[in-house]
Amino acid sequence: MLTLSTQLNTYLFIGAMLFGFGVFGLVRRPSLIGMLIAAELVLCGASVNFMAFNRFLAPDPTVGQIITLFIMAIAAAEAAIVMSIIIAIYRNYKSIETEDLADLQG
Amino acid sequence: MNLSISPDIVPIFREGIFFGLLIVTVFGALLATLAKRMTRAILGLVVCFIGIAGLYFFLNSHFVALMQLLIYVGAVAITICFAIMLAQPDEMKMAAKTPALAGPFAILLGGAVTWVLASTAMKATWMAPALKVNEGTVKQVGASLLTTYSMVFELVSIVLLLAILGALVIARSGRDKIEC
Amino acid sequence: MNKENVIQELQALAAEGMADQPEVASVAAVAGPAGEEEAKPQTAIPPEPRRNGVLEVDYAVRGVHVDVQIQGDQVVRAAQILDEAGMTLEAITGVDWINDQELEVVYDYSYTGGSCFRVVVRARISRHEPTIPTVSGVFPGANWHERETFDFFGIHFEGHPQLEYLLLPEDCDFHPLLKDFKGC
Amino acid sequence: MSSQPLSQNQERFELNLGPQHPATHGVLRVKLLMDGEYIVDAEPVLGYIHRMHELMGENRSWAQYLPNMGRLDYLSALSYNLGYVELVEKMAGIEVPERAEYIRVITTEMNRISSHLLWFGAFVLDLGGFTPLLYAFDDREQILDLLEAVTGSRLTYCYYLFGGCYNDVEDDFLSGCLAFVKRLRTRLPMYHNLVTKNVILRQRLEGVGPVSAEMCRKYGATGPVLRGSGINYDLRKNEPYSIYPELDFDVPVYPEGDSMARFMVRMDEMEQCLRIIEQAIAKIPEGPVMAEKVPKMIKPAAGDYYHAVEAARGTFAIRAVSDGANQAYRMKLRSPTFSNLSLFQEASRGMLLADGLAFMGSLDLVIPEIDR
Amino acid sequence: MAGYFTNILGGAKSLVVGLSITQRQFFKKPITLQYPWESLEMTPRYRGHIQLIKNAESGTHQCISCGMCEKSCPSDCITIKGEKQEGVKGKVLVKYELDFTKCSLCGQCIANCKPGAIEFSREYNLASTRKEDFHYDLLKRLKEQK
Amino acid sequence: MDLGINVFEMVIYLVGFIAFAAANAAYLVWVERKGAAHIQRRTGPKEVGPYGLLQPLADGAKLMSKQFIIPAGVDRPLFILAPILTMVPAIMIFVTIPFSETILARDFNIGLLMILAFASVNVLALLMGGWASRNKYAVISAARVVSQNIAYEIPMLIIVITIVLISGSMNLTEIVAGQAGGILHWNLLPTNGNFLGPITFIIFFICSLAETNRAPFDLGEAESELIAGFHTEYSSMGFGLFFMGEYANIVIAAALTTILFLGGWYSPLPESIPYAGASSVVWFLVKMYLLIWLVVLIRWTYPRVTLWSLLNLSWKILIPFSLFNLLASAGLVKLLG
Repeated sequence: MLTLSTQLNTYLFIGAMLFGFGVFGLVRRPSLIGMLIAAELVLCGASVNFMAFNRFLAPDPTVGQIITLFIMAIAAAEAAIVMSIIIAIYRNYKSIETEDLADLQG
Repeated sequence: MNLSISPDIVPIFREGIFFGLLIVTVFGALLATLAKRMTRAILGLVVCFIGIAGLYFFLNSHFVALMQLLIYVGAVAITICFAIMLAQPDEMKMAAKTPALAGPFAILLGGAVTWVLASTAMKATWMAPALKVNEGTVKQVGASLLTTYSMVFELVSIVLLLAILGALVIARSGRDKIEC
Repeated sequence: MNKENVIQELQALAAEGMADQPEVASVAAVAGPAGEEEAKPQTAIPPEPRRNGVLEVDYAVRGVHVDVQIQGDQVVRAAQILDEAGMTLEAITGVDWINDQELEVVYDYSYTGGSCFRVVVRARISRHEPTIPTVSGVFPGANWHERETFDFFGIHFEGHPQLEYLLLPEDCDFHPLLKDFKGC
Repeated sequence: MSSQPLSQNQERFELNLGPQHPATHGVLRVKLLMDGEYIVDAEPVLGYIHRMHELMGENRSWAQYLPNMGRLDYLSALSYNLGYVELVEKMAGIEVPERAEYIRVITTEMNRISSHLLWFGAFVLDLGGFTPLLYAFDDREQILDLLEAVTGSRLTYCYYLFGGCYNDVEDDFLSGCLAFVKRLRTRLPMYHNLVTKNVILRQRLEGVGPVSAEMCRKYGATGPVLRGSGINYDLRKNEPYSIYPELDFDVPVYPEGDSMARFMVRMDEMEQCLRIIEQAIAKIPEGPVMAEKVPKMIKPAAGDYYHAVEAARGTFAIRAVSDGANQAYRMKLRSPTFSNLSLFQEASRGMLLADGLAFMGSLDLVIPEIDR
Repeated sequence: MAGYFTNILGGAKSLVVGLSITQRQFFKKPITLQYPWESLEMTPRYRGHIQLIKNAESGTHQCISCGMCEKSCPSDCITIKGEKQEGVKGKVLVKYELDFTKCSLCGQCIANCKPGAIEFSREYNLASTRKEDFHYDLLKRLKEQK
Repeated sequence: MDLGINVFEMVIYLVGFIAFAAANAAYLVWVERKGAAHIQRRTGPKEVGPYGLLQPLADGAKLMSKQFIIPAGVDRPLFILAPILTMVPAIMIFVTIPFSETILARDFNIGLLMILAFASVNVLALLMGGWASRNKYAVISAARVVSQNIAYEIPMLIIVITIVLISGSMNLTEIVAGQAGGILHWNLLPTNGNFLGPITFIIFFICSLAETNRAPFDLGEAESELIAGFHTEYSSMGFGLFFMGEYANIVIAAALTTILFLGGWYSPLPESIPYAGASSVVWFLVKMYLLIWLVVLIRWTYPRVTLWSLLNLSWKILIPFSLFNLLASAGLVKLLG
């Protein structure tokens, strides 16, 4: 009987995949929003890893959960900030594609 | 909380649901990264989040699973949706103007990261702890959040506060009064 | 508001436009019941167009107190005089005097600040080249009334901000209240 | 809009309000330029039910044009009828018996109440409250029943004739009117409790859509809009016609100029209408309702004539040019809401969409009258 | 600060008053009439389409075919035709048609009818999918009327 | 968690809840129409069945037989998914609601959180539906709904935290059990030890009205401004699902209010009184439907608020009050031990 749900490796693999997708999207996406979405995936990948270790390996199973909760808080903060930046940039440049934002380079 | 798996549940049923969740998660992630339209990408992200919430459920932390729904689906996804609505009302026009090299490079990089992480995870031998300090229930999470991790907790709240204020400042600055 | 002042100013204005008239009209001819003057039975249309000038007409019969006829290019000044007096532009319309080959633009002014006082200002313009300056700069409310008059009579209000069809469809090419309009 | 920098323009979008939109009461279309929820520019587009009433006036005899009046403002048709018959009576020098004048005033004021009641309901409906509409309809139905018993129709009345009224009224009608006055006196406090005092309604109306007295003057706004801006101008007082000088009533005036002021003007006006009806019924004399000598063919002396009456929505005026024939040479209808609506574009700038609609509702539009 | 609380309290009070009014209305009887099953009686002056008045004695109408109604109608809905007939004084009405689709019920025809031969009917249950159903032959209608 | 419950039992509960949600949606429409009619002195539906009782079925049949029109240019998958996404979480929530001590599908430890988590998905569905429709009215409506829901989630969560603080549990059954023993022990009343009970209740009730997009907070589908808001473009069962979702959410909100404030399935009378004092599901339903009636009555009484006064109400009145309430309650709990 294949019991995927009770194996640590399954979760770690999923976490790695999500992380990989996130990196892939970060590089590939031309627009800020696409990058934001990819970044959320990266964070999720990390969270899944934490949760998996928390479940299977950690002596204190609260730690992973707490770290995941913190990641969520950071993700929410990030989303809010990125959204406001996107809006501000859009106002000034009429575009949110990274190509068009060359002016922002210091 | 009974952590043990009851004998009378049909394991195949359980595994089937789990497998479905895996597929949903991966499908969502794929959609989120590959979809041409941003709204589809958001949909993918939401699907992925729901899948991950399911995974957390299987990892026996319902609290985090529900928080995942509440925060990611209920707040982050909506925020991103809003960003799209505000900044890209004309999304049909928005072709994926990916730079020529970005695609292959992205695949290479993403693949490499996945491979490295996954292979490390698979190869490593993980050792289960001898004993668990606690069960990881909501109560215990709450307790350690306010004792051991209280400093981090405070820091995170400050970060959130600053993020909200910063977001307001940035988003408002460009907006003048309505001129007619 | 001083009614006498307004009337005097309007008289002065009308007198200015008198030069264009072939013969001097009687200024401020107090026409008792205006009916007497114009009631010529059986004649379909008064044979002679009225001369420019200010008439104080019988309110009980005509519904207005002062009847002013001026040159087409003086309507803005008339509007300014009446605006300063605190009067309201109630309506703008046209009348097609096809026998004289003239169009008349009629401005109805009333006073909303106190006792009733109504002034009608009219100007006759050529039927072939119906243009008259807009008063919408003085009374923004004239905007729609002028557009409506443009719809119905094809009178061009020079300087109007948006002289488009208001009530008629935007692709129509006729002016229904002209007397030679034959239906469509 | 051309003066706007490009960056400002792109966040704006156009929204078509109407011609089929629940809040535009028929077929008004408003081209809105929106910045999010804010109205940047609102241009009313008219003419969807334009019927060229003015041309009809030139093709029909004076008497035949009478039924057209009920089709202008179908909610207060009798005010328009009254304006027209008084104009023609003035032109042709017809004397109207006193009883007919009283009947005219009673029926016109009843019609004004019914118009205001419908406006009240529809206005609250615009604001999202459905129930007051039906309470108002309940009362309005009483008026319609009473008027139907007299005039024979319920909405597009054609009751007045040159020189009097189509038929006499019975005592049943008069007592019914008195009963209605009594009834509405008890209902109005209920409306005030249910609607006027409601905190949500007050928040939606107070300070919304301020129209200054100067703006009213510049745009030629009349009626409750003008009185809601603090100007005491009511043709029934300022330019008395019919038997209004013999009746004692007040003109409600509110100086704020916002939607609430217009709301209150109309609500108070209903009470004044009740007073007028009561007095008129007390004073109504016996006698004929039709003048003795009314010529079959009315041929007024040539010239032009102007007559204005206070309709439910403001000054309704007719400028008739006669060339001595049996029909008008030119018939100009000056409708109040046409002018009232024309200030919408300027006054609605920078408003919220919801406030814009509340403001539009407070102008009390009847589209057939605007389009004519 | 006091204003803040009085505003809230006053607002809350107005809301409660509103609720009590609607709740009281809820317990009252409906005032509507269920139309197809019950209907109000039409008032005597109700204006339906016009019809010829039947004289109780002679059993016929009083129209003298003068054509005043036809002429006074603003929208040309009436068509009448009178004929000279042997042994009868004046004209005899042979056709009286009403195109009700155009009628605006203004009553000009009735007001202008010297002999008082026409009146408003009290028909209000009129419905059809065809325009022709509203072209009435009033003479025929008079004959069918009992 | 005990995953070992019978699968069949679960299926039965699921079917039962879907049926309950659907029946409630259908008959609440009837109640709403009939109630509105009588408030307005009309009779309402009366032709189909006695008192129009079969009207909902006729309506349902009509809705189902209509064509589901997908306008050109909409975002098809989102457009189709959105109505489903409103209905599914609503049914999921029913799983956690304890209707009585015995009638409940799952006794969740953190049931309250689960309800809030799933309820937040609803907003996303409305946003997606509005956005996918590619209709300007729908987009405006979606934006309104989201800002409204976010604004009211804050006081609602604070109030929920207050209740959790008082009850010491996020388990719905335990929250109800804490209110046993007659009306005086309900969280609603100050006699429960928390003198701010009524204010808490009122704030929560207002928030639940706003969260379910009910009048006077129905800005999302303000028919006189936005035609029908986010579901302007929906027809047939797409519209039907939105509609059912709305009513299911009302039922959930009322049930949650009953649980949190009105003592759930406990009788308002002391238990010593025979029959009337006994706790049963009947009491739960009575309280719930009374609340729903209040919601209906409110809808047919008040005009709609504007966006700004809505947000002002939340930020200037409800949030300060609920924060103060939380502080005071925490102090009380600390003091009273």
